[in-house]
Amino acid sequence: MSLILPLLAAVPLLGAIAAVLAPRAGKGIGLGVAIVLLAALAVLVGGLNTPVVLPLGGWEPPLGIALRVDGLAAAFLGLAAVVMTGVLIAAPYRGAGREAAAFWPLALLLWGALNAIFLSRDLFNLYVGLELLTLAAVALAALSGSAGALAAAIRYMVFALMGSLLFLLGVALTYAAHGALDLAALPGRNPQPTDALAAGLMTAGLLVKTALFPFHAWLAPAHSGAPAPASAMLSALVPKASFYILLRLWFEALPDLGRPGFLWLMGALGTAAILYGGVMALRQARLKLVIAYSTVAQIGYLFLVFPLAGGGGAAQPWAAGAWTGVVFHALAHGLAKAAMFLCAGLWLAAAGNDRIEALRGAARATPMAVFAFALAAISLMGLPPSGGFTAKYLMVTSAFAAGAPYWALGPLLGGLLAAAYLYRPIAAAFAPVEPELRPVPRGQQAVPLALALGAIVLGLASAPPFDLLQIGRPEAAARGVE
Amino acid sequence: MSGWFMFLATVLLLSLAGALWRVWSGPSQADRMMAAQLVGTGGVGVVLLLAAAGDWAMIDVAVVLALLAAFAAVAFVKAQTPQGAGDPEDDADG
Amino acid sequence: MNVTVLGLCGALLVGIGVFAFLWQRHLLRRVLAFNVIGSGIFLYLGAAGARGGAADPVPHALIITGIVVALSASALAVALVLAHLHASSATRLPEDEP
Amino acid sequence: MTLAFDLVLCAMIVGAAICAAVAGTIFAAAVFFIVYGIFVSLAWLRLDAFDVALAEAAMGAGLTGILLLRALGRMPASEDRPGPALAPALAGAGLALALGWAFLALPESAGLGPVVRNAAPGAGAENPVTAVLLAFRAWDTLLETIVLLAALLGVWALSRDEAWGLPPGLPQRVRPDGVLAGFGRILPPIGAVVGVYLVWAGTSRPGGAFQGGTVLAAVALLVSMAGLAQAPRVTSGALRLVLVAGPLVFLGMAFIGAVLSLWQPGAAFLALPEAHAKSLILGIELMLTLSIAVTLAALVAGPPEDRA
Repeated sequence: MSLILPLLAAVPLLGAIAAVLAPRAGKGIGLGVAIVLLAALAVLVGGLNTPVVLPLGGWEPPLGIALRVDGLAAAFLGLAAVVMTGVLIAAPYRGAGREAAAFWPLALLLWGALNAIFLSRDLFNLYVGLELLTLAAVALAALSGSAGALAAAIRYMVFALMGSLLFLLGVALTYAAHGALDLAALPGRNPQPTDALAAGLMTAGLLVKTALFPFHAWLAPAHSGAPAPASAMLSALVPKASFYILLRLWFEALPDLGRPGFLWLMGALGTAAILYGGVMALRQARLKLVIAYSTVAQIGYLFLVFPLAGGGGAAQPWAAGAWTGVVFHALAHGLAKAAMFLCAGLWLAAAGNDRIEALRGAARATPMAVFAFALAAISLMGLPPSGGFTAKYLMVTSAFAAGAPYWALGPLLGGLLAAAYLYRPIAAAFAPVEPELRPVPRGQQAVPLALALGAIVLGLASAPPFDLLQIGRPEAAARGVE
Repeated sequence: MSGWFMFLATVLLLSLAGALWRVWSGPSQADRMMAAQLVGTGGVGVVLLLAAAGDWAMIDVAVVLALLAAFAAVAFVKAQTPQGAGDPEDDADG
Repeated sequence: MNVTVLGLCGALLVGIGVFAFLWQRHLLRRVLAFNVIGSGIFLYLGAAGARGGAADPVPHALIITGIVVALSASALAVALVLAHLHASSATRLPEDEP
Repeated sequence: MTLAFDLVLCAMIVGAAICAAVAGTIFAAAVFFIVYGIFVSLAWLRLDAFDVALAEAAMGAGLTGILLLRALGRMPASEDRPGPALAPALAGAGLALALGWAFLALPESAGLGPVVRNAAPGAGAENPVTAVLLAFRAWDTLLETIVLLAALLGVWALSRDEAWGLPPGLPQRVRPDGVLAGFGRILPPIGAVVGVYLVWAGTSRPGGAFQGGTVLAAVALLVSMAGLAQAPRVTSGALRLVLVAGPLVFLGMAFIGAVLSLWQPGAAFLALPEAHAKSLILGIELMLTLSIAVTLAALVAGPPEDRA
């Protein structure tokens, strides 16, 4: 294990350095990194019974920084590895031109930043990881160089910088009050009057970075303006990183600060995001914007974890279910959304534009991609037997068990909205007309299909990931925040 | 002795308010930049007085401030030429 | 007492920077405001770490890291602003154009 | 007396910040920002944070100022009307008040100072800040050098396709016998000596790879602005090797520790063997300095451009 954690943290960074030195070999380097990381993760998950902690350089916190893997971290590391592998296989960049020379190292740096965040237990280190993630993501969003993409990337950066500063301010206040940055040291801290302000600042910063409604304005233009492989990473993985930090913060570091009003507000904003994102997705004419607004909605589900797994002092049997359900949702959404953006990329290349009408007859020209899109849609709608269904089932049952059925409203209406906005591209694809699309090689259609199948398998075989998530599950996820 | 140095440092710092006024009122860009250079030079003086009052290790900061003020002046001069890539002497001739 | 003055000064700088960041529309001025907020946070953290008499070196190291990160972000932001200017002849975001 | 100095200093800092926020032209705002950086580095001296003062003087006031001035030279003098002021003013004032209250409400110092000072000699650096940066929190520092690299890759990605493969920035035109060229010959040697000195001194005195690297980056920029040397192309293998050399050596050393830890107790990822810690830290710092200097210079120079 002492070698696995450093491998997970450092191999993507080494790969990025190699890709800077040899831009032409970018794809080969990326796939090499993917093989090493998938193997390392397989060994890790196979042997993971209790959380593993590695103090870096042998310096224990509070002096040093510790990496730690538990079930939650392993699940997100696995999501990043699967999605990134798919994206790197699908990405079409060749040669040593501007885009290829930028894409491969930036994609690997993005992966390295994600892994660093999923492994880190130190608040300031998480800040540095978030900044690395942001810079790589903004650069990828601007990759096409078109005026629209540049404006979207700047807007993204303006929001992301504000989010980083708020987070950093909260981290500074936490260190000033407790002399500690390690997440594990915070539950046992000596409570201070400044704790609520520090937690509020960190949370506000992370909400902006996660694009929770009403901080979502940057997301759709940035995700839809990026090249498809970049959109897949930006939509499936990047907002998950800041949400992951929120989970760690509220369920492990500071569960005692959760007040009913705060938990309720998070749930209300989440529900609003589900409805707003769904309605906006319904009104878009371009497929990539539909998928991007769908992300705004799907992010909303994640925040139902606060009212469902929080609140009330006594032990709540449903809290653990809600927490697990939300993590399942994050995983299923990541896989399904990456598949959808990769499909959109194929169709954009085949049709020359990404208007929904351009998809008419796509089921004949690109049957595998349409099948992948439909499978991903099943998971986003929350239909059985997908990972999205398992997630929504857990959330909705916890909402009823908790005696707060109104929290089930978002997932139920959100599923209907998803069905409505995803029906349009699928109906167009199955329209009985001669397709105007150029044919796409089957090999390229296989990658989104594999990712979408992953989202389905997550529901069919939910027991192993379920068991994995229970390893080192934070106590507050079972007992409730506060 | 150190109290005396601190007093001088305070007076020197206060006198830089005049330079701030020049940065504010301009009117030309060169006026503003020259006033910033004055603050840089005054800052070096303040660092030296602080170092005399406290720890001489501070003088490294004075060296860096003096050096980067000169670099900033070059960047300013270059920025006066079209696209910031020319030489103002050439542009003045032509 | 001296340290408290500098800490409160840091708090004030954060406020001034946030004001400018939200108020200004020109993108370079927002980059500048971002840097003012950053240095305000650092001053706040540094002053908090100096309250015990002997300065705490951990905030100093964090701040140096933070300054480097802020400079990296500023450089990318400035390059984006210039590229945006070439592409759209605008120095603001589309929604902020008068 | 010291209190009077601090009060005056804070007044100057806040005044410069307000002017930078509200000045009528962007150019004035940028100059106020440079002035502000100079005052802030004085504040760091008052907090006995010499390393931070150096970093602020070199990066905050220096390189960020140069970055803004260069960008302004590329922009049309556009009118600059801000948005409505009420909500931003309330947000800023509210945050400042909350933070001010929090500062006064903080408990007595809760820092790690004594712990760091006890452990620093064993980590191979007498300067405790260097010990934190390169031993205790080396993972932060490693990621931070990668952040610099990510920013540069992002900047380069913004070049136009026609200009890809050219040297960073615009080609510089300078009169060979002019003042600028002469300036460019005098200043770099001085700057180079100062930069190297800051790295060399960094293990025991204030200074280090980041401060020294920034000064060297400014030297490289001056050499380029004065037209004395042409920067290498962004596709150049040698340039790219220099860019990644620091992080690569750092990561390589870290990995050797991880591999050794399989059979050697005490070895670990990112751990330096105690017997050689001091020389290894100096070696890593020198490589980092080189990479930081070149990366920062390229960052400020901007994406490769043909003459537009």
